[in-house]
Amino acid sequence: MSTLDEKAKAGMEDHAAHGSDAKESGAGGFIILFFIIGFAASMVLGWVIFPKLLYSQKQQPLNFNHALHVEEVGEGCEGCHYFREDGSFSGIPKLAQCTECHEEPMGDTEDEATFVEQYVAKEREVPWLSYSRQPDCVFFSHSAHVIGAKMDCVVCHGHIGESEVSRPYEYNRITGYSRDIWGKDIAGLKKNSWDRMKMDDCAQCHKEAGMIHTSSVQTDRDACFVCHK
Amino acid sequence: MDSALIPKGVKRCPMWQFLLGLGIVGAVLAWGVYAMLLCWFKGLNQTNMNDYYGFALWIWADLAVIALGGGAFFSGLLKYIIGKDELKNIINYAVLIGFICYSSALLILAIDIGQPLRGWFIFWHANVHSMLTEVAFCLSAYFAVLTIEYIPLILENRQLDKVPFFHNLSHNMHETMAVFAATGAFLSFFHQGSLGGVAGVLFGRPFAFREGLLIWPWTFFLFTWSAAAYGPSFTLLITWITEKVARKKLVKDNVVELLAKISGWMIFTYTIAKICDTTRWANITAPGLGQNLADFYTGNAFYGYWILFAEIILGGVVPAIILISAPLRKNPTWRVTAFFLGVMGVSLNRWVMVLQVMAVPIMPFDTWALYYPSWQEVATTILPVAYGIILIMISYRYLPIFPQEAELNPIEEETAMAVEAHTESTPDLKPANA
Amino acid sequence: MKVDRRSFLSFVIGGAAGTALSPLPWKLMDDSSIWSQMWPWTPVPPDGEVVYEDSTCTLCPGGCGISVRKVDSRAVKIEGQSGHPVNDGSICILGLSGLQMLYGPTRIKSPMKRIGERGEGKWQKISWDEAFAILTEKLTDIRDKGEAHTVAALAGSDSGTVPALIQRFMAAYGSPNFMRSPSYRDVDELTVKALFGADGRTGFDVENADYVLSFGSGFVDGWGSPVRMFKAASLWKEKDIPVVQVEPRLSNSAAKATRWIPINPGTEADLALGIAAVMVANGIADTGDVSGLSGWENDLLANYEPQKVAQTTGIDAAVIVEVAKGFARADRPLALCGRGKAQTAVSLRETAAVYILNALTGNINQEGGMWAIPEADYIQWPDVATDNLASAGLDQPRLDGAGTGKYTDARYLTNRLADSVNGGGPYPLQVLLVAGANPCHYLPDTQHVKAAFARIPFIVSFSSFQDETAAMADLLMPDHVYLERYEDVPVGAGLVQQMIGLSKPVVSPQFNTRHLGEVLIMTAKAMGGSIADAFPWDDYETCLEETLAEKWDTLMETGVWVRADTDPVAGSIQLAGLDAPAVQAEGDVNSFPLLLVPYDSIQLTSGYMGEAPFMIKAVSDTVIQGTDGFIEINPLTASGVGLGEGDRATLTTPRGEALVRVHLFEGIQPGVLAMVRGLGHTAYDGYLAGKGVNVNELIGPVEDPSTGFDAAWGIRAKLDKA
Amino acid sequence: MFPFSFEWIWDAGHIVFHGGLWYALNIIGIGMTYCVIKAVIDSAKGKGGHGHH
Amino acid sequence: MKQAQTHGTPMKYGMAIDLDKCTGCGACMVACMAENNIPFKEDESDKRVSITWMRIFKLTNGKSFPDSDICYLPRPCQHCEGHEGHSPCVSVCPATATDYSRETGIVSQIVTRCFGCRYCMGACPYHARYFNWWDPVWPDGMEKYLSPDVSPRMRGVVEKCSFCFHRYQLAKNKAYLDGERRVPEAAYQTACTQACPAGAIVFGDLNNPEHQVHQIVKPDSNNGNRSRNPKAFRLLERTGTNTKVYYLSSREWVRRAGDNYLAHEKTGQLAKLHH
Repeated sequence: MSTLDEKAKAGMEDHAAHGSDAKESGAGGFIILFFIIGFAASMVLGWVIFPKLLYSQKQQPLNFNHALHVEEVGEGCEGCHYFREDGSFSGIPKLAQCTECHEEPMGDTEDEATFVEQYVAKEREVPWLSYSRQPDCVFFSHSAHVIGAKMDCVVCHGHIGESEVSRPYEYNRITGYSRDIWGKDIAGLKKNSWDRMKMDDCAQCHKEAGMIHTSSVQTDRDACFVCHK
Repeated sequence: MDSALIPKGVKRCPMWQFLLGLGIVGAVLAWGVYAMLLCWFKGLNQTNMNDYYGFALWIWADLAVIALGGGAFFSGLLKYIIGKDELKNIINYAVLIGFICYSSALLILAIDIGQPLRGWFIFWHANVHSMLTEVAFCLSAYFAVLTIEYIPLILENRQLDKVPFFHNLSHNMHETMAVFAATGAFLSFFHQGSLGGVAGVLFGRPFAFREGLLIWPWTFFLFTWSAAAYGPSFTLLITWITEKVARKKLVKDNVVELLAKISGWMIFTYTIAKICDTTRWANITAPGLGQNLADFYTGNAFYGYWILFAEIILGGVVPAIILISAPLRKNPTWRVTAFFLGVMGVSLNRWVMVLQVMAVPIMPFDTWALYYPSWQEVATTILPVAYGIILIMISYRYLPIFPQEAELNPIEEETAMAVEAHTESTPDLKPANA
Repeated sequence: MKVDRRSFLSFVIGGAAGTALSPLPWKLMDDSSIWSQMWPWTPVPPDGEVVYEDSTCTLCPGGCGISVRKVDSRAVKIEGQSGHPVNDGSICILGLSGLQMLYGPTRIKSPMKRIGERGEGKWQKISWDEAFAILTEKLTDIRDKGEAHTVAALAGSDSGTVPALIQRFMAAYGSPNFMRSPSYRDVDELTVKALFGADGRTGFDVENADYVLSFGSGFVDGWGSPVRMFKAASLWKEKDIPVVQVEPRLSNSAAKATRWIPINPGTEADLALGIAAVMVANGIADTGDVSGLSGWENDLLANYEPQKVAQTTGIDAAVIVEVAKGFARADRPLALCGRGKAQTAVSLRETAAVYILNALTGNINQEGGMWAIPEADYIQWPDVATDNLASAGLDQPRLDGAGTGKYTDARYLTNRLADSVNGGGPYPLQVLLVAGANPCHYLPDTQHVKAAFARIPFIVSFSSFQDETAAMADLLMPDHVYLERYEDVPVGAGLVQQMIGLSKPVVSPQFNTRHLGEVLIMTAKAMGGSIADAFPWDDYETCLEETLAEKWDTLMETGVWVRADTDPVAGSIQLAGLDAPAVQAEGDVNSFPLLLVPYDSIQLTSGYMGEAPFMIKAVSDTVIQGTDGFIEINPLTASGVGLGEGDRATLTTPRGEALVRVHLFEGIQPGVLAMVRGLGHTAYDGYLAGKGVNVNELIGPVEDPSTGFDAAWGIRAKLDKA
Repeated sequence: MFPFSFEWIWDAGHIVFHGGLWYALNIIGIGMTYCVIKAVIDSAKGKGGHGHH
Repeated sequence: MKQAQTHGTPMKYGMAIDLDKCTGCGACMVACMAENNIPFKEDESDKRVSITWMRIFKLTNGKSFPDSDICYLPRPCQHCEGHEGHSPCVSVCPATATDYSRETGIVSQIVTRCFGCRYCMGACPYHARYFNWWDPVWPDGMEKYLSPDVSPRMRGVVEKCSFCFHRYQLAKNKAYLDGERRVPEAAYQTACTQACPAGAIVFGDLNNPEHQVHQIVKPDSNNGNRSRNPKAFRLLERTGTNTKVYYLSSREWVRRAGDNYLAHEKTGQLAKLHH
């Protein structure tokens, strides 16, 4: 095409361009504003709404008063949560164990009544929801920690022994984990040793325990086959 | 209707033709996608892989496309670092092809792993002793580089370029491209090599195992070298095919011949190295482990000495000679034959380093394991090809891929005028999505 | 307008930035991977308190002690009971698979009555009361018509209280037709009677022998008490004891032997006699325990001198002499008889020959030798007071003709059941009760057997599993499986001492099943009269406890009762049975040039039990591929027919035809084909049904004229490319 | 991948490997940031568009 | 090499399998399946997609009738030590899903970490690693016998023999309770060892002179842990996988079948190890 046309076109387009530039400067403020709105909205979504959606709650089949039992039974936690002869840990007591004392209602609370009627009488196991159940791939040895390392239950389980009511059981809708594993704090931050029970938390403690936990060729930590099955 | 988006001064096929083409290739793509979904939702039982064939067609495809995509980093290296400026006329296409190859590789990997949702473990829980870890990191990082190299190309679309921000962005990216190219070369060197290492480190498998330098087996260097050598050949082959399809010349011969020559010398040197490696392996490495060539190339229905010949002679020596000798190189037929043989050779090499490795029995009482892919595997392997063609079609139509195209194919006045008029009649222009 | 577009863009960018800085994407990524680590459809076995409970395995006659690991109420693993006299902690592939039978989907979960055509598999669940009603009504009708004898019962074995209760029921009811599944025991008992002149069984002191000569006995293929034999075989290795395996095929036992001597199939007796001849000729035989030799010596030396035997057996004369000398000169030599797992009888001639061989070493009832001991008879019940109907019925001859005519010595001739039902019998059979047996799978010429079963008006199956015989039944009254019930387990299986094991309920019954003993007692009571009187016990457990008397406590404590100092039935033998004819393979050589011999594998039960999925999984791909069954063939023979490894071929015998695939095996004599026993099930589920070929459909019974037992060791066959 | 992840060890392998990796990633990151920011500034200066450089 | 000092010398669990005794009965295979919740399909006859941590190979001497001979070879994971724990599979796993323990010498496989790239399967010359091509499905009711000590695997991951490591964990529990530092020999035995009716498998700590396996194998630490027992050999010893499963056979042809040899090489001869 001819150079003349070129010039003409360029001129026209320049014009248009400047026009648009003018508009731009006015729009600048808006643009920033919209950016902030989008930013804020997504932050709220991610930090506030998302956790609410992610976790769901269940109530324990009946209210359990740890404090009272510790006081009544004595022997501290071992009174009910003991080691079997093969070194395995009994965990949440089976009905038979409760029945030893609760053949007849003890005290007149409502929960006591339901417990005796619904479970003891019908010989149905109580479907307790375990706050600190690790996934199936984890092998956790209570004897290694409690007998071997002489650790206190509180380190991992917190002060549940002092609780008078059973708090609701929260679980992750996607993974089915108890919320105690990841911790209440959605950011996964922890203040106490029992706030979180993910692999890194075990690892941290093991690392602090020093040289004996360096059997892994790959990581110089504990080999996988210590806590995994 | 989309002429406003078509680069200035070039002619493109009518919309209906373009859409028809898209439709046909799209159908193939859809087939591949269906197979991909089957693999994701039903699991890898959809494939013919088995416990003897943990790696099969897919991993071969990965290694192959990455080797062929090597043209991108190598021509980038030549242009931006070595300063072979003529290559600017083909670098765009090299980048596009590289981009397609690498995105395909990543997609295939995502299908190949048994637990795609955990794929990120390879980064998060990285084991630095594993060649595959190195592959994953460098591959992803280099893909980022390729994307960076591809973006300015997109921004040069006639309409996008009108947006000042985009214009400046692409401008600046061009300015700093050398840095990216250098990084890309660095990354490529390692992941191409690691892909070679993947087989080379298998000290339990005498067929694959190679000694080497420090932690890197010889295959590490051979793979890098071969990618650099054959990559450009592939770029040129695709260019040639594109020219045939577009029925016009897109890149000047001097450029093609330059790259072809370089490729030729690279292939030549690589082949020498490969021959040395094979000789050492056949006479020292394998016998040291109690095996000799006959154990690897006889006693089964498929893998014979022919594969050695096909890979090294047909796919190595022959194309090398053709591309080195000026008269043969300048003859298009010979040249393209060389490209083709080269591509065949490097693909065959990758095949051997994946599938034959799996096929050879190691325990004396074990048996050869032969395998043929299931249709799902084939479909998912063709999927990226279809995707590549589509991306090329779109890019070629709307982006100034070939700087020399306009000059090589001047268009007559009236058509040009028509295009102009058309453009001006549409003042408010939408971006490329039109 | 432009503003909108750009603002929207910046809104999106801001959103992206915010999201990236929130836990949302990262937690989702983590959680989705955790979700993939605990997919709800991948089971998570509940944890609990672990306890071990000891019992006795009854899946085969071996009588091993088992120790079942339980987590709370679930049984999760069966292991060998350490310290047990039979298996001391070890266990076999079948015993290990027990839980797949206990919890398996092929259990019969409640009483059922047939509503469809026979074998069609259409059933209706019914209550136990209804089941009892149907059974008693049926039996009472027949009995009142004075046809009590037309009811027959087929049990897996005849020892122990449960089979005893069946026998007692038949007696009180008035039928002579109690039968047990055929096995080597038949001919063993008969031969012991013939040679030692008393009732009893043989025992083999394998642990103490110092030279073992096995005539095709699969000592590591399931012969005798399998785990005990495995241990013995290892002991032989440790003590470097010569073990000679005589067999046409390189079986696992042959492979474990120090020497494998291939022999022409069916000529084992000749070899045994040949060896005897060499011993006598060279004066290295110890004739102290043998009477009647003088009268027979000349024939022996004349008919069985090495050259002749070499002719028949295909074994080099020198080898025969060598083996004879090695055998005779050993301190505690032992010769074993009964092919493979000894699940089938062999000819009287062969059995007698081998037993006499043992006698000629002077090692009868000695350490490391062959013993003849009585069965432990602890079941001391008062005789049944039969009423007239019963007495009348009992006076009738047996359907299978055992105990009368030619076959006075035979107690059961179950192999003739089919023939008599198909018209050969003295009277028609109206009702058949089947317990712990699966004749429709393992009796020879199975098609013929099934045809016979189709003719029987009323069949009751007490099986716990949906096996081939249950499929032919009209009424199903499922028994508990061994892990759910009490039962005494008298162990024979070649042990040199009397032994009784005890099965205890390890888990509570999983389904609506009833203990067979219980069912019999209740049926008897329901029928009233003299039948009811014959069953004075309130329930089976009482019956068992009373019967075992003083043994009960021992059994409850240790799970096993052993009597080591058993007196042999007799100290010496009287030569007999040597004039008995050899049993030939059915079919003529011209139209059937090859020989098909079945072989036993420890990986397949080939008995009443169907194979569990685990066992089938362990079976080699040269035995089954998909549903194809394989035959073993020597490469020479194969190339003769133009067949290569894995090729399909049609295998034809006088009794039937089957599509098979060939596995080339250098360990088998040219001209001989071998097919494994136990496959080709038509019942059970997809984990077992339809896999391979049932060799019993290709081989027919061949009666040993001197006993009446089926002594078929193979059949002529031909193979054609398919 | 990060010094705080379980698998990390402060050994030559990790330092060299991840050193190289992070080096590359940083160049890419910084490079892009530079281009973008400069583009923003240039655009604000009214530069660019319609091919006059 | 760093190791669990406070525990004294580390353990090195290994096996000695006597092929003269092994009858190929398959009890070890099934004991393993039952112990480790190994899934099964209706058709398991394609052994290349059949999960058997313990698999029995049938060896033949290649001679023709009647000189032919067979031998069975049970093959668990060989728990290669390679060079200082860098076994073929451990070193290649990109996600650190498989690991070598200096304390027990056991090669672990963590299926929840594995993302199914199958590189380890390519690296293992023994085919001891198996991929879950299908979701594990137990016929109705059979999931009742699943053991809680071993976690069932999901589709899409690699699994293999663990030397029944869970039994070590359980024995360790008991040891803590009894105040013992070490697990006694009898307290930790693999399921296959325990089941084998021929008593062909011996399992224990190769480093512990009191353990039977040590006494049989007599490993020579100055010679790449090769056995001093003339009857003993390891599979593919020349590749330097440095396995912890030793095989015993009095038959030369069997020992020769355990490794690759050039025609002129003597059985048991080692060329220099590469790498």
